[in-house]
Amino acid sequence: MTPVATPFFFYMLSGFAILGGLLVITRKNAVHSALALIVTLLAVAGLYLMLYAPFVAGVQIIVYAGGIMVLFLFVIMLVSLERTVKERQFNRIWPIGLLASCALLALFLGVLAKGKTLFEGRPIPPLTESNNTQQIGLMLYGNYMFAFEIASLLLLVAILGAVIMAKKRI
Amino acid sequence: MLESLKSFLEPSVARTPGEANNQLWALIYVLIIFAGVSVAVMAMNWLERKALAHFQVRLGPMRVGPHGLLQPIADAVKLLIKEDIIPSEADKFVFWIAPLIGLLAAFTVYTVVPFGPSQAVSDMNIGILFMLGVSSLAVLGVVMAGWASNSHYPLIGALRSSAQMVSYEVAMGLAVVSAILMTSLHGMGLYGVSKLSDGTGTLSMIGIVQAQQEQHVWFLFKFFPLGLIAFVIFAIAMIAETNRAPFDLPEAESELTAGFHTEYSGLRWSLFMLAEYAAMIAVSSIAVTLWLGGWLRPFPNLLAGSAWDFIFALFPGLTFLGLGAVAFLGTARMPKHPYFKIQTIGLAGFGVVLAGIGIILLAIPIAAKVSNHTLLNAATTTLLNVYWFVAKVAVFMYLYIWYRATWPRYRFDQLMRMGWKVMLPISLGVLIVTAIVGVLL
Amino acid sequence: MTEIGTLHYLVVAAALFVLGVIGVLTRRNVVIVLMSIELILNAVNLNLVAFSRMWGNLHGQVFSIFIVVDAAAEAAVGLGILIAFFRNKETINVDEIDLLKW
Amino acid sequence: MNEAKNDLTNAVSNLDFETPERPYLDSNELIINMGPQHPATHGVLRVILKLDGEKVLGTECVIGYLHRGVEKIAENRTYTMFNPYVDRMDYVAAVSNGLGYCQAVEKLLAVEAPPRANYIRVILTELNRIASHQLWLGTHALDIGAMTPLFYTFRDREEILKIFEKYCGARLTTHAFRIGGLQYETYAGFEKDVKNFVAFVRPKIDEYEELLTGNRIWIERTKNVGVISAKDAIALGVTGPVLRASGVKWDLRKAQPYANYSEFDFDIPTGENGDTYDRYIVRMIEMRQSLRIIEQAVAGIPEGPIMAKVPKVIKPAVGEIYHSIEAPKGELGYFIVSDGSTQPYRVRVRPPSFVNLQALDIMVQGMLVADVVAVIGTLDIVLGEVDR
Repeated sequence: MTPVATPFFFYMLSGFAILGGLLVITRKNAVHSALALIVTLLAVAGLYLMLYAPFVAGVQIIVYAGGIMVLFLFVIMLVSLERTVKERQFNRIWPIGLLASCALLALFLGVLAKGKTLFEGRPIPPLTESNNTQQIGLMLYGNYMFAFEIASLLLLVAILGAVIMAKKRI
Repeated sequence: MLESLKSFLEPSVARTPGEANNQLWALIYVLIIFAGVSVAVMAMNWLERKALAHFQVRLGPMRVGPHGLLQPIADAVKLLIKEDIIPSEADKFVFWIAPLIGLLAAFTVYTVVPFGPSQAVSDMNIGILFMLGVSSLAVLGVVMAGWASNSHYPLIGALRSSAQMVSYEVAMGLAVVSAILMTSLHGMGLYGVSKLSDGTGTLSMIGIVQAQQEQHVWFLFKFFPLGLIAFVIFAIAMIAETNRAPFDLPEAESELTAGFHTEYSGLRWSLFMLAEYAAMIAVSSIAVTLWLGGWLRPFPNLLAGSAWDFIFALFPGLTFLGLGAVAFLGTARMPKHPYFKIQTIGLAGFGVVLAGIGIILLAIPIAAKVSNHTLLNAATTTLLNVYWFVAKVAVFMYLYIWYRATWPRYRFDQLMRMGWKVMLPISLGVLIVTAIVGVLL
Repeated sequence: MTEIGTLHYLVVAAALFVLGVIGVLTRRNVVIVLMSIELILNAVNLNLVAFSRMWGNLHGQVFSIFIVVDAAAEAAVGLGILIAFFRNKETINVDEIDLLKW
Repeated sequence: MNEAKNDLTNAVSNLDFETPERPYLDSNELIINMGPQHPATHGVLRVILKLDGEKVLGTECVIGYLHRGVEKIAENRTYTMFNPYVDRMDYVAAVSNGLGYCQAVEKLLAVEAPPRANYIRVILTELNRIASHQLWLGTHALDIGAMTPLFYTFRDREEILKIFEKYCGARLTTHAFRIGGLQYETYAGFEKDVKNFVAFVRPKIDEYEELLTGNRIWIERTKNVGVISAKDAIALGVTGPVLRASGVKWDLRKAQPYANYSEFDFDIPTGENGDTYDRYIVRMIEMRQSLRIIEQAVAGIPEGPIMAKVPKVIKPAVGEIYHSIEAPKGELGYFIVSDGSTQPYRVRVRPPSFVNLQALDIMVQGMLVADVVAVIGTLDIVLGEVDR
């Protein structure tokens, strides 16, 4: 199926993503930041769908928005933040940080502007959506078998670490 | 117009509007589903109050309309015109947006619910993943509501529900995976030849039902009792997911007054309720799709043949005629006092409407059988698909009420222990055994 | 409007990345810093998927799934550390977490 | 407003909470006000809970929201005039309250109610015990989340209330007894009604048990919840089913028989663990035992007068008396001091609910919020009696 109104949806979704990102780093209240981050994550999931990557979009929603963000919210509620809202929000070196980040942005844009020609006129190869999941499954259990196992091990270690860190008494 | 109607009804060429890239039909489908779910929620509201009342030796709503039939409307009006209270200490924005998140999550799920091979808004390649993902967003609404109320009881309710929903999602997801695994196992070895695919399964909701059709077995009965165990695990987890009794801890009335929506009132509260019931229907339709053969009629193997097909095609009409008969029975048993005159007339009118629908639904398959007209055949198929799907979901809805009437409430630690120490190992075991059995057979 | 190509996605990803870096470098609240890291990871994912689309194969998408796994692990451990720290120091500001002991 | 706030903080800071050896996450401890407007506190009990997450660190009961000064009122009323007031204490078991008061005054006057009156008193009191236990069962099950038993028990309690209504005209605050006996002779068909009721309610009790006793969730919610040892229970003065569930065989109907309980054959059920489940079982058996008593009593009602010879103006001699009976909730005692006038000098009521409520704190230590609700339910308190 061919997407409709691609530019419109692209600009809408990326607008949401960037707006959400801005709100994440500017809100005083961490819950508002989390809400903004959820908007960003969902918008990025939409962008994945536009890039014919439905499985990644699904993973993004189920793991990020449904899992990680709930974890974040849980922790925000656990550590009472009423005090931090009234405190100074930015650290003392914020001008330097901002400057460095602007430099990074300039670097990115410069590279992209210079390499613009690489992307122009390139025919976008057809990538079928219909068997995307099957293909990814075959790849995960084929080429990337080892990486997949390592990733599961990483998750196991992370679970153990988180439990040990967060539990009062073991 | 007729041609396009035909093209969407005809099973051989029919595709979902999403696949056919037809935005207009997609919109129409969305509107139909939205209206249908809203009506279903209202009906469920009435049915729950009535059925619960009869479980509990009382009558339930009797005043608004005959046998309280108009009670949901009265409730809706009452909730709409109630004062909208936002606590002064609440976080206004989050308080405002929390019910909407829950509602959006509950309703977005319906885009992939397959009422038939072409009766879905879209047949996504990642259908079931999408459903689980979006329905897991509902927990965000709950957490936000609890936090934004800035009050202790809602906060505890929110913490409880986030822990509960996330925990049961794990067992639920593993049970779903074992059903998905079954789509790829044809009893011919892992790489057995099949029409459906090259040994890989599918995540598409329509694909899952079609796999059951091709394998001639509902996954409930596949690799007996593996499918059954996975189904039972899902059936338990879905009650916990939707915060219903006996897992209704987040809104446990006797402990937390009303849990996360303690501070909500009026329209916002009704949005939570709408979302809860919509989510109940949504998870039930996942269960129906994965294990109970979705839109497929019962006993396709045992009672096969066109004669049986015809008999089963009469079911929708007979159901409505039966409902009409119940309404007429009620009319006949109405008190003869003039006070009840309007109610009696109303109930009779309702019965007439039901019977009329029943006759129309009965006429369509009979006419199709007689004339064998393409459009009529297509209409019959569509009707049957939707009917069987809705009928199966309705059974789950009744079970929800039954559970609520029967069981006490679990305690939080017991709930978590059951989720992690009972449900999770069993669902993992079922998944592994399913994989082994599937490869060996 | 022009056709949307890979470059557009790269610009969006760059913007998200820089926003995340700003958050990490300037905010004091650890939770928000962790969220900013999620922003950075998302920007990377977007890049990967965009290039996967451009080259017509799925390696990028598979990689992005691994990154999502990474992000989950990072969030779990990071928040675990945060809770342990909050329990002992009663603060969640990064510039006060500079003792290397507790 | 400010004062109320100070009250709360004082109450909280006075609590002697057990602090863990290392103070973890102090700011995470929640102070929650359960009640007085809370669906599960059976009236207007206010419990201040100190929570760590959901774990209860300590409780503080704030009572008095329903205080009407019943004991003070007694000092300004004659003995007869005060009789209806006692019904308003434990309004769920009004007949028991009346029995206790009437017998205390009778003891003070040194009169004895005639046997016929005693038989009818026993029947009505035991009926009321069943009604009280039914109401307890329904609300307790509702607290634990089972809605349905509430309606079943209320349906069957209705039959008892009908008998009361037919007998004395009132359903709840019956004022059934008079000092020295009964005011009313039984109505025609009283025995038949009671016999019918016994036959009617036996299978219904089985029905409640069918819903709850073997129910897995019910067992998980009640077993080992709110445990109180026999030693603690005796030390706190806990009585009634709560004490008996801890394994102490103490029932005033057997221990110091009043009315004519010594003539009847019945058992005293006891539990072993002193947990919520045992208390539930004990009360269920008590209902059946009450039915046994009623059956025996209704078969043996003697003919005769219903009132003893009591002077028109009750003027007991100077002295004091303590008389206690086994109310559905425990030992209900009346301490009456007479100065020889028509009005008591002092009346002090020993309400079972008030004393039993003290056990709440040790019963819920270290339990979860949900258990607090279950324990409040299982203590079977009536706030009218706690606050008087």
